[in-house]
Amino acid sequence: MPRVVVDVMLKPEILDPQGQAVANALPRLGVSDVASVRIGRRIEIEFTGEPDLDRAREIADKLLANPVIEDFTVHLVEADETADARS
Amino acid sequence: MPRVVVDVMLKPEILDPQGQAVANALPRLGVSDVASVRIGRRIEIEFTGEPDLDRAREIADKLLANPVIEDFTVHLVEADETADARS
Amino acid sequence: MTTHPDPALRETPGVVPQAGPSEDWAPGVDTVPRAAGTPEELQPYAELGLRDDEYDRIRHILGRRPTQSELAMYSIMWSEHCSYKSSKVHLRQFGEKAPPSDRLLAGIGENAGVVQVSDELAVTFKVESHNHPSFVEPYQGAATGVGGIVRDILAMGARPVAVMDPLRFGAADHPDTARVLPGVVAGVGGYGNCLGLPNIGGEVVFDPCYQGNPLVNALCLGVLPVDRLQKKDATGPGNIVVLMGAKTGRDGIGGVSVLASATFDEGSEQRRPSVQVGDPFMEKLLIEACLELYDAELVVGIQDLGGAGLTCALTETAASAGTGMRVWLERVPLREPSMEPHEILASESQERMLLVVSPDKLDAVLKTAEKWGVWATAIGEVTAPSPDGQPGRLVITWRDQLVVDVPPGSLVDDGPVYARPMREPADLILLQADRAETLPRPSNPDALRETVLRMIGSPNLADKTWVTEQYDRYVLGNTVLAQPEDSGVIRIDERTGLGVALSVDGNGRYARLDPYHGTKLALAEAYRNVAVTGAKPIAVTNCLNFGSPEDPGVMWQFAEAVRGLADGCLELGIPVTGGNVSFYNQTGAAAIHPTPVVGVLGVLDNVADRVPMGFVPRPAGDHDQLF
Amino acid sequence: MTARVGVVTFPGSLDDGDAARAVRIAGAEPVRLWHGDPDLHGVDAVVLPGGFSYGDYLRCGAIARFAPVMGTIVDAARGGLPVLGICNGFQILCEAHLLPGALTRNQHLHFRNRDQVLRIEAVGTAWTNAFQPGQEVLIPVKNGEGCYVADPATLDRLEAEGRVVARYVGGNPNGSQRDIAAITNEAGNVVGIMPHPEHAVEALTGPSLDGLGFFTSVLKHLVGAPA
Ligand SMILES: Nc1ncnc2c1ncn2[C@@H]1O[C@H](COP(=O)(O)OP(=O)(O)O)[C@@H](O)[C@H]1O
Repeated sequence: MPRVVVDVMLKPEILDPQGQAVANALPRLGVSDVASVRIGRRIEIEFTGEPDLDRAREIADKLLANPVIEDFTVHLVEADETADARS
Repeated sequence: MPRVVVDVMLKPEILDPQGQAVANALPRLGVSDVASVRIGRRIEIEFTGEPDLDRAREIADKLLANPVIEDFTVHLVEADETADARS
Repeated sequence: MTTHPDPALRETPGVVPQAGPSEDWAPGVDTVPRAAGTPEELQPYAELGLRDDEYDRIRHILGRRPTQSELAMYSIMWSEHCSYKSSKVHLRQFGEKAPPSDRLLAGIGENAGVVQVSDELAVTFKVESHNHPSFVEPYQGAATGVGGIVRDILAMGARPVAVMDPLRFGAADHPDTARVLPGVVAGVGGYGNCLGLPNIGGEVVFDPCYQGNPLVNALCLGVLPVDRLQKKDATGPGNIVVLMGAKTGRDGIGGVSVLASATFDEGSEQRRPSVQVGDPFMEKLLIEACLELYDAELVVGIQDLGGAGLTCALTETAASAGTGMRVWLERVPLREPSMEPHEILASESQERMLLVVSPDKLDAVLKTAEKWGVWATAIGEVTAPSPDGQPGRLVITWRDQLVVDVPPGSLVDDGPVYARPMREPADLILLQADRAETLPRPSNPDALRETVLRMIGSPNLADKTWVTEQYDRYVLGNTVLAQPEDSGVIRIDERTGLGVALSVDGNGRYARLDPYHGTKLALAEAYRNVAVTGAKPIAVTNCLNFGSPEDPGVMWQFAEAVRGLADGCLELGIPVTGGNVSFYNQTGAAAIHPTPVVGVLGVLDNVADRVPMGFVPRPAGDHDQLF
Repeated sequence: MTARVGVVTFPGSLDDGDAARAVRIAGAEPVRLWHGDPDLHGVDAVVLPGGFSYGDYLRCGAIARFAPVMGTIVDAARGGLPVLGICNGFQILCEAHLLPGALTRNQHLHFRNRDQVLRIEAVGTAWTNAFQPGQEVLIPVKNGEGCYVADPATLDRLEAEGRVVARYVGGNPNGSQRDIAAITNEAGNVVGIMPHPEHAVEALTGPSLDGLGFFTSVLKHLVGAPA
């Protein structure tokens, strides 16, 4: 069953301390070629019937993202691209 | 500049209280056709040079995900698909 | 008979299938008739941790081989963790040597000891370990450790009002400590803060012996009106058995995964996580729902679901009442529909309670659950003891198939008990010979200065604010003393000012040198810490963290520690009211230092009279401090 | 007649009992309000208490905003009802757009609980009229997501209109922009504050009695307010 994925990221002008903390930790792992890390949320929605992008957009707009600080995008994925089936 | 995106999701059999709380709240927004919501993290990594998928995978494995409870996938995106340029 | 958190999504009431179990063998499910007909079938009891003689005993009790589900249940209930099979013979001393007390409303053997502190009020407290899970997944391990002990306290009828967290980690500068410590602290804080329980103290200790085996102990304190004390007994045949709280998933069933039926594919191992994930929000709702049920006198018996999940809750509630129980397992709300009966029985999913409810109160119970947004489902009923006076049986069906038919007491009370071999560790004499007097001492001002600086800079003496700032100490508005005081002090009655003081202490290095006196010292330290606040110490709890009981040296340490605590309590005249044993704390063959952690609780008639550590101007004008 | 101050309980509210106690100590009658009940039962003011409503999952306050009681409160607040949001309550007020900006993860990424000095900068609000301008108070702060952010234009407007109610002094505990600890709406009846005045109302349990001022302020305000 395909799912709708909503990606929510902090707006670029909002400081992301979590991403920064990860970026700062990388040199200790021997990684020095990373310029920046940003951390957001990935929300996978499964509908009872057909996946509904418009409905998902509406949910994202009302609830999943706070437009004051966040942007979101919405897209469909096939089930085998989602959490169930990862390498 | 293309970025590497790491999607980290709880393994399907692991309780996702966050997703559950959101799913339970939806009926109050008038949404009744959602079967389940799972919430994970989306991490956007920008490299100083060429984006490096293998390196990203290594970072994810060591730092971004706990393999005991989480799975991750790694893929490349063009800059205009990422947070900077959203509708 | 199920309430869904959201009325809009509530299912139509299910009809309890009243028909008896079918005699047919269902494909894929190991039923009682099938077990009776296939006595030779090989079972993976050894992989489940059962010895040959233990397995034989199960067959003897049942008069046949156990079904898969029964085997899972026995393996869990007869494990060290649930049966206390190695520690029982020693722990008896706590009861035997306990001074007589008319304050003790519930003692060892209950979910937590309950001590009366005024005509109207009683308190309950207990400390428990969650060591292994906290190494694997520090945040969730620590979080669910807090969640588990809180449910123990809740099950006694108490409102949880405070937590404490004695923690032990490997060397402060070891890279893995940088993974474990922040995760554990965030987990303790994440769960406790979200439940609204002030954290009023604990310990942070670093020692290389805990490198591969950190100790995460959690203590919870609860308060109840004396007449709200709850029992776990599933009394009253015909009463309904209700499962309340979160749905059941495959949490923490790694142990019984060898029972996976052949239909499971290669990847199935992956589907059986040994880690539990906590949902403190659900637990907060569960607390409020339970307290409302107690106040309305809607439950006959209640038990939390902890380590052994439904298996433990069903067998203990039935066994302690001598009744039987009939359970329809398919009625348990599942997170994953594909779960098999033995998985449902073994699941350690968090935030669940088992209630025994009289049929006329069932509606009111379901309504309360619905009000607080938690699931509540009637999954079975209490049945009568057999006419010959023998206790009843626990009978469980799964989609009309009989999968369990056991005497509940055989899982709870008739488990194996071992007097394991003990031997003083061979290196102890050497260790003890290395006396403090023989150590080099600073002999000039420079050396003294260097020693003082080294001590001040040592992680074990350093300021713990980085940890304690992550904990809410103010919530509930009754915290009179907390970090960095010697004891936490909580007001439990705003009207009278009645309060309690609590301290937890332990010292693995002392206990390693001399487990008997080391344990007494831990007790004495906690006792002193409570006494200096001005409180009168009245009760003791403890968490005994040790290596493998199969190692005679460890077993000796354990026996000595228990003897020390029991003797110390006898001398001080206060009873041990409960506690927890955690064995197998070791990395390979190397055990941790024996680490008994002792909690002492004291009463203050008026918390306004407490004595803090620092100088405090008193209204009367005199300043005093106790050392 | 004693003022009646409502304290809302959401699933996951934790400091609701403390807020009710503070209201009582200040001399008013606390009235417990339930998230699922849109009726405000005729209260004269409302406190949205601290805690982890709905587990603080997704974003703090994001789900609570949709509770039936919030619909009524939003309308009543626009009509002048005094509303104080403490910590999680502040987050809910921002999510409900009664206050501008948002509260994000503390910059050091940890939950932090400490006794904090604040400077009260706006004393014209319904909840701070008992203080002197510039008065410094000591109040516990405890949060994981208390970092106040807004776009520069919004911040400038808040400053220009005197709507920054309190600022952190002697160290910013969460990275809030311009050290903001509390703000108010244009009318001054709605205040959101990150630290916890309800934990500083008793000598025995708080670091000071400074928190009481917030609760006595609203009583003063109500006496002065036209009925
Ligand atoms: N893990 C912890 N959780 C809560 N409080 C803690 C923790 N560790 C230490 N504390 C508290 O910090 C204070 C100082 O601890 P510690 O340095 O061990 O002091 P002491 O050795 O004097 O008891 C005490 O109040 C103690 O209860």
